[in-house]
Amino acid sequence: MEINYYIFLSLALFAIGITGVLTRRNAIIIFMCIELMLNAVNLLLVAFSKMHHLKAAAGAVTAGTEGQLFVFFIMVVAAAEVAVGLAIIVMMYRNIHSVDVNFLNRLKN
Amino acid sequence: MIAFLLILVPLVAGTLAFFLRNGQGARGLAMLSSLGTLGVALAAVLTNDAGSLAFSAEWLPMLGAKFSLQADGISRLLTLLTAAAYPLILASTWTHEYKNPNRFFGLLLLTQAGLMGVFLATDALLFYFFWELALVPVYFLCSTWGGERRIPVTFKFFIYTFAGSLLMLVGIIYVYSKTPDSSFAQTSFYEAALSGGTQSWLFWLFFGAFAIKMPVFPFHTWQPDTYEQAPTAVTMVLSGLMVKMGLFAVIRWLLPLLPIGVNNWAVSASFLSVIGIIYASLIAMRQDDLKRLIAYSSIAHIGLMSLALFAGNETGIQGVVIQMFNHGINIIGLWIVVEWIEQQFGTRRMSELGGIAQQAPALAILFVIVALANIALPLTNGFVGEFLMFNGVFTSTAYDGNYTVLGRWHVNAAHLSLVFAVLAGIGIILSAVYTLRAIQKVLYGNVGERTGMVKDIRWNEKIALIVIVGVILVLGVYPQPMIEEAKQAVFDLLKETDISTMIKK
Amino acid sequence: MEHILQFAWLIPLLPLLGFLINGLGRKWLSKSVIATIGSGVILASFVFSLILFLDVRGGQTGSGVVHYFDFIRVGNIHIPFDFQVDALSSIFLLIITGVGFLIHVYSASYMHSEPTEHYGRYFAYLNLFVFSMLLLVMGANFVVMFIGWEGVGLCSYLLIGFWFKNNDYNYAARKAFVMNRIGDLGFLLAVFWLFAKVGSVNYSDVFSSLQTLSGTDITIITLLLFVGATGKSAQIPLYTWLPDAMAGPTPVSALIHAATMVTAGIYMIARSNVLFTASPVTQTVITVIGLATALLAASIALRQNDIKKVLAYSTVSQLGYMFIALGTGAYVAAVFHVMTHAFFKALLFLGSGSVIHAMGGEQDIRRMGGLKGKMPITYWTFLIGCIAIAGIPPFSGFFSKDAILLSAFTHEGMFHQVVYYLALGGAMLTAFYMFRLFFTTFHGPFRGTHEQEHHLHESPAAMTIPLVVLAILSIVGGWVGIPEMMMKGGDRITHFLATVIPMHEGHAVSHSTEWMLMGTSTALVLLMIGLARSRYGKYKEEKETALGKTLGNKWYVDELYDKVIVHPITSLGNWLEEGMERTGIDAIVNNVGRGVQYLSRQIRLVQSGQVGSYVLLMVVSILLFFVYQFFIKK
Amino acid sequence: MNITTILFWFLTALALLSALMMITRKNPIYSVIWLIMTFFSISGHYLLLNAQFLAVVNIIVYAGAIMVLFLYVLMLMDLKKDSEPRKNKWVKLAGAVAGGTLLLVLVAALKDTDIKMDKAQTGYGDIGLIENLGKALFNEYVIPFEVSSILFLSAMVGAVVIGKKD
Amino acid sequence: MNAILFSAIMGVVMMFASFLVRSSKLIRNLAILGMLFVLVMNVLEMTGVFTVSFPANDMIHADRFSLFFNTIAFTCTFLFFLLSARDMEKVGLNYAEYFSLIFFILSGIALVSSFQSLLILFLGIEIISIPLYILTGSDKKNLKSNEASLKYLLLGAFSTGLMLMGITLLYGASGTFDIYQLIKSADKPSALALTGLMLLLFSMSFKVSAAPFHFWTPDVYDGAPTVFTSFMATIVKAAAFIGFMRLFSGAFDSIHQHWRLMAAIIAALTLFIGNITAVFQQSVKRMLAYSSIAQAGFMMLAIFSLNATATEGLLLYAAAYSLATIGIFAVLVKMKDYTFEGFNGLARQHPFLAGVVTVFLLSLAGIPLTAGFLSKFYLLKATLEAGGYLWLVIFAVIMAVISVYYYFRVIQAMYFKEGEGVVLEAGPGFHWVLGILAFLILAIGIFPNLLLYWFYF
Repeated sequence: MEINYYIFLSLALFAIGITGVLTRRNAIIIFMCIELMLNAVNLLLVAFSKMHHLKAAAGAVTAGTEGQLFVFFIMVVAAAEVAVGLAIIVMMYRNIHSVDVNFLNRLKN
Repeated sequence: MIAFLLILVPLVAGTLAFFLRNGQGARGLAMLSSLGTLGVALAAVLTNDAGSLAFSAEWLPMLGAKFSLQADGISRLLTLLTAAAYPLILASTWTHEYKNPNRFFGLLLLTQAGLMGVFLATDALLFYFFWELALVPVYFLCSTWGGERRIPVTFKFFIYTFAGSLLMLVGIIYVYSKTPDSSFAQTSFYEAALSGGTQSWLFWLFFGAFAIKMPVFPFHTWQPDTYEQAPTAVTMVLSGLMVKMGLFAVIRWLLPLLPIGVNNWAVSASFLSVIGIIYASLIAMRQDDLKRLIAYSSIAHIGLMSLALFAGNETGIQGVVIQMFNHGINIIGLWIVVEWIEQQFGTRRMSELGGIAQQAPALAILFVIVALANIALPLTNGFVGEFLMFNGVFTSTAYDGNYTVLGRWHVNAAHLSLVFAVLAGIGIILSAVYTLRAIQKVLYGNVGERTGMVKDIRWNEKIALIVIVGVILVLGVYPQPMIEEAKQAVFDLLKETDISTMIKK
Repeated sequence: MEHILQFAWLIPLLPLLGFLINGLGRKWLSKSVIATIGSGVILASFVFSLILFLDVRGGQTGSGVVHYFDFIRVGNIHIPFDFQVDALSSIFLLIITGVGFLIHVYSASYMHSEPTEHYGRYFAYLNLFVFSMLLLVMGANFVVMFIGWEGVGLCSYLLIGFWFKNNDYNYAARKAFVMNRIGDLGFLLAVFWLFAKVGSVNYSDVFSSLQTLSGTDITIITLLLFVGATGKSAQIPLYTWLPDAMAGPTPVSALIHAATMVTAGIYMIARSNVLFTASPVTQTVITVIGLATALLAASIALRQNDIKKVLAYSTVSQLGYMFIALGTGAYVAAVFHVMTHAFFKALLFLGSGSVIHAMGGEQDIRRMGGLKGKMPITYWTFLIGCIAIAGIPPFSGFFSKDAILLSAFTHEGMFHQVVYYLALGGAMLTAFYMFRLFFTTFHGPFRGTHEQEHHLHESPAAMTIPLVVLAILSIVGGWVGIPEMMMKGGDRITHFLATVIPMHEGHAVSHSTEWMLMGTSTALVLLMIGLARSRYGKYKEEKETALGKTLGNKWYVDELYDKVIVHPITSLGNWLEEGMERTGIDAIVNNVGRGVQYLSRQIRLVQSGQVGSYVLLMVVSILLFFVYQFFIKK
Repeated sequence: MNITTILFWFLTALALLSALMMITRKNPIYSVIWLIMTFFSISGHYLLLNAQFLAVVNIIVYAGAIMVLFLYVLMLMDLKKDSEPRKNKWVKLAGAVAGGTLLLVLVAALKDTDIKMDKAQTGYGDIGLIENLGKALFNEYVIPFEVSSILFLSAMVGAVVIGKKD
Repeated sequence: MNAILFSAIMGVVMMFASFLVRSSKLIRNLAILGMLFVLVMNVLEMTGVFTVSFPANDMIHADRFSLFFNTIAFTCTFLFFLLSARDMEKVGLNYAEYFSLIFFILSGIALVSSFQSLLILFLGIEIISIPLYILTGSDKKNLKSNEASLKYLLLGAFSTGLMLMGITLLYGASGTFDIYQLIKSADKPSALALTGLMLLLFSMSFKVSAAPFHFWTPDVYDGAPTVFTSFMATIVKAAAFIGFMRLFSGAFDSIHQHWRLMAAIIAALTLFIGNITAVFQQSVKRMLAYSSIAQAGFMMLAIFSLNATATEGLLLYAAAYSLATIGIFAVLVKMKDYTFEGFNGLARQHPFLAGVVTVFLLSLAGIPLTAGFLSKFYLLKATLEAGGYLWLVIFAVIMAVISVYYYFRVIQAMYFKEGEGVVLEAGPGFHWVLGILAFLILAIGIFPNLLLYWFYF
């Protein structure tokens, strides 16, 4: 497939993720939207990885691996982040019984 | 080494003073130190050994900044003024009680160190360091020991001057980046390759800072309030010494540095100065508070000095150099009187005073002489400086081009010098008006409620005033030694500022 | 005879010493010591001056310039501290020290009621004044002259405000100083102009480089110098300080505001006669101003009731005459009149002082009268003074005034004819108001209080002796200037001054014309005296006419100045502080600060605390950056 | 139109659709389900790109572990369907417009890059196989791999800090 | 690479200490000693004495720049421990864990300061961020702390997304993650690379809290426990800047004309918002948060100019800013009242504290004789040398003037206002360390060579 299609698809998913962050108030959903953004990135990385693999000289059999490994690390990080993030959200919920980010307004100005 | 000592002595003594528990001891230390500094400054004036007047040490090699000091004639006069002023200030305020005297005197001495540094530094970065170093202690002095509105007033003063100096810093860095050898040394600065256009805008970065410090109209509004609110000893330092920083900086860091810029803007700067003279004099005429009156009077005097600076000829600059010294001495004398009045009567309002001459004849005589020096009466020191400055302005060829006033009258440069001289002369007349008014309101007339039971000035104020009056008269009758002292420096300066012989067009 | 000149510095130095001794020792010295020192130094100066004068007359002093030290030497500016003792200055030296000495002696008695401290102060000031005046006269260049010039202004200020408890007096003192300063600025500018064009202010250099100066330059320089002179010598428009200066002690008025200081302007112009002669424009201006001043002051003097005020306006008027002389090129006549005026005006002032002394401080002539019998010496000497000023031969005033009128007359042209006739009219007015004063004061019934009448007495010898000496001088002083026509070898003063003021061969009028002029003026003056006697011989109230009121109020010139100059300046000052400083410049500075605070309050609202808005703002910023980078930037 | 192309477009449409559904559903549970749906379609893309390892990991880690965690938290909190109060519709509109515009701008910026005609290798190419990735990971990428252990340790400590009862 | 390894090891050690050691004093001393150990190890590597090296495959490159920065950061952390370790105990029960997290962060800092591959940058930043989310929320009962933590998490994760997209686009354009090969020619980069660059610029701006990506900063700094704010605002921010600098000077220097204006705008905006908003704050803590934005604006000038002076200047600035801010926060932690009024009369009650705080504030305001001045000086110089952006320099200077306003408000409160100036008790050691901080600031301010010498030799 032409790489452009992957770029557009991935940008679209990324933008949907951003839109979600902008329009939702539930902290968990926002967090999920961010995960969607990460997945969009992952998809694009894999596509680029395969593109570079295709473009690389015949002898370079490992060309493009780094892209896919990066995706692997992103997943690792995402997992850790989600763990911590959900812990924080739960802590928050324990205190105010809500996950609405609009209630996060003690700190301002 | 002498040059270095001038900074070192007050610096060390100032730091020491902080650790003294005993207030009187701190005062004594301050006096001792300033007498020592005075001795050093006298030695600097008397010595012929050029080597001992310069000092240089490595400081920031990778920036090309050195700890280099050099006392040329102009510096020597100003360091002498600084050194001489301190014992006078300390003596005249000897009986004044300060809380936390150790801090007070410590800060006062640190200020002196900063002032000395400004007058001596031949490295632009070092100059900037001292420029600020002199300011910070003053901020604390005024804010801690000042009058009722001291905090906001001092703050305004600080921010105002700090803004100016930061802009100057930009200018310094810019010039530095254009120096042939990436150095902050004065000589390299003078050789910096700056085009005429560049000099034009750089001029305002530098002059802005200096104008605020002096202060020149319309950058002066911090000054009356600050003088009014500061403790009198600090006001003396501010008005007697600190404003000289601005003037001196123009001499050392503006005229030779940006000759084309100066040439382009001389008329504008002169106009500001002249407006300042008239403006401040007119306002001074209606002041009731003595401190404010002297503050505005000082603005007017500084305006004349700045006017003469931009005249750019030997007479004018010599006049400024002399007048810097004289104005410093004279205004300290005035403040001593004001301080005494405030201590005695608890007011500085002239409308509540009067008839002091009957009760305190010694004060009256000394005050009158100082005031007469303030209005530049011949045979006082004030006359010599103002005479030379006027002459410099009058014969100046620094004003270029033709100007059209209100679209009708065409003024060309030759006439400008006359216009400036006449306007500044009106300032002289006005100075007589407000100074004499002050004398009359304070000294003459009948005694009022407040002024009835008053003793004459005490020994410490008397000594200080007598010394001042002595200087006023001696320098008024025989100013030539002072002129000789600065001659070479002024000569060198004019060589640097002569744009007709310059390559760096 | 260099050796005598070398001691010229003693002449001013002695009064300076007197000033220092009296000034510093006023608390410890007794009055007699103070008076002795004060007068003694002047006497010593007088003796030295006399020696010098004789030397000058003997032609032994050459140029008379003696160098002491360099006052200022900067670049092309070189101001030596030099004295110049020549014919002109030596005459003035004599007048200053001579009349000065007499007035010192007079003061010793006149001021005796003052406390010792102030007594000492008084003599110190007086000595300082003499010092400054001597400096003015002896200086060999314009700057040294200027030093003295301002110095006398200062002393005048100090002495007018001598009784400093009275705020009116202080105000008068300030007014005098400031008006002088206005003139001084003109002087100073002239000095600068000289520096710029000639490069030197030494008399010898300036006068010898006349050819190198353009006509415009000369006119400007002379006009500026004349501005200086109008201040010091109380000419229109700067004359109003002099009548007010009568606030000072009467001997001061006699010395400073009649005999010496106010003639400084005449001295200066006479000194620079070379310059002034070269500028006809300036000469015309001087003539007009002098004439106007003479007439204006004389008219005001007609309706003044304060004895000293009358004399003050008379002084202004007489100074106007001197300027007429200067304007018409009769420098010698001017100097001559300075001398005679010094004698008779000092006499009149001292006489009035004696009267005031006797009247216990009363100065209003309407409350006097009939003093003739009580104070004979004062009466007679005062009469001599009046005759001298009125200009009746052979009293001194006659000769000097005649010389002035003659010089106006000898010039051709309509203008000078008018000047002559108006000046003559002025002389008539002079005679009238002087004798009005005389008759009102000394004749008629006594109109004061009983106590005053009781206390009326002739003044002590220390006061009357100077009166007598001055009276004699008022009579004989004019004889040095008796026209050659009247006496062979007369007009010695012109010959004496010839080294300084070149004798010019003007249109010599025929002797018969000159006789006729003298006769006319004498007759007219006598007529006026007669009129005055008939009107004021027996006192009666003056009627309130519009003109009289205007004259009594001095043509409302003070009020005019107040409205046109003083008031606008003070309101400008007010406006500058209130309108400009507070609500203008300073407000801008402060508003910058307030603006920052306001901005701060507004901008912090962006920090709303809402995560959503944060993200939105970030996304919008990113959008803007992208749009800029990809679609706007080229 | 070969099968790869058809699959690509199908998976693309599915991914976009489910992503849109995810952000528009009121009920958080539905959102989670739709997100998992998105992940599956992305995994499908991975398979299409012959990145088998990532496809599997994506399912296991993302769709499996992470999303289950989300679901678990949501259920723990027992958020009602309409627990999310209505957000101001202008704010929503602004958010949507901003997101849409960003997409537009990015697409417009990137539509004409110099690699637009390059192809991503679909269907074959073996770098995405576990064997190859494993070799790279434990040879060249061993340092980042170890470093990620620090990340996990810190996340673990952090979770303890946050979760432990005071 | 000693730094990465040993700080991670210390993290693990502290992790174990959390359940092996009960005595908080012992934990504290262990942490301080451990810090010293890590510092020494780093210095040993810097001086070439002892290095644990592992095959990094060009992903990590510990050069002098990074080692030197590590030294600065570790020294600051060490001082921070000495000053504030005691106060961490008050935050919550997990004393050892806090230290553990901080050590992990330091490990991340060492990664960020020495990365060569974008992968390591990403991992490093995450290793820094994730423990910070925790530390921010560590005051679990405090709603502000909770809120700050969640905001930080959401916004931080969002910016991570942006950063990853940027990295991906760059990878697409170049096929590598090695920063030195990202951009191969100085020609105009492709739209892909440029977009990637911009996204990296934005996300790094977020990490260093540069406007308009700064919004999290005031809230998070304000909400977090003050001890951790101190750490976050200084060492972490400096590290983020070092990473920023390393990335942009390594990768994008050759095409700087394509992004320089954006950097200038970001710098100017940051200066503007930071300084202006700080003016009106009532709480010193929040003021310091805005001040840290303002200071970030100055440091952005280094990113903007990217020349030798900028590198030195950034190091100097990092040191100066960190030392001063740590000092102020250490005192602030001891205060009862965080508002400006809380400082009233401090000089009378505690002259020494007031004195050192004044030194810190003067340094932040950039008054000569303090390190703050020279670091500002360096950055202004660097910007001028970059050429063509005089307005930026002048703008920065004007903003520096405004900064005086709010810094001096504290000085005014301490010296010129009447008040109690309540301070919780603090031992003599505390004073000594503060004194050392002040001394360091002055010493660097007068002789910056003391510091920069190590950078070159």
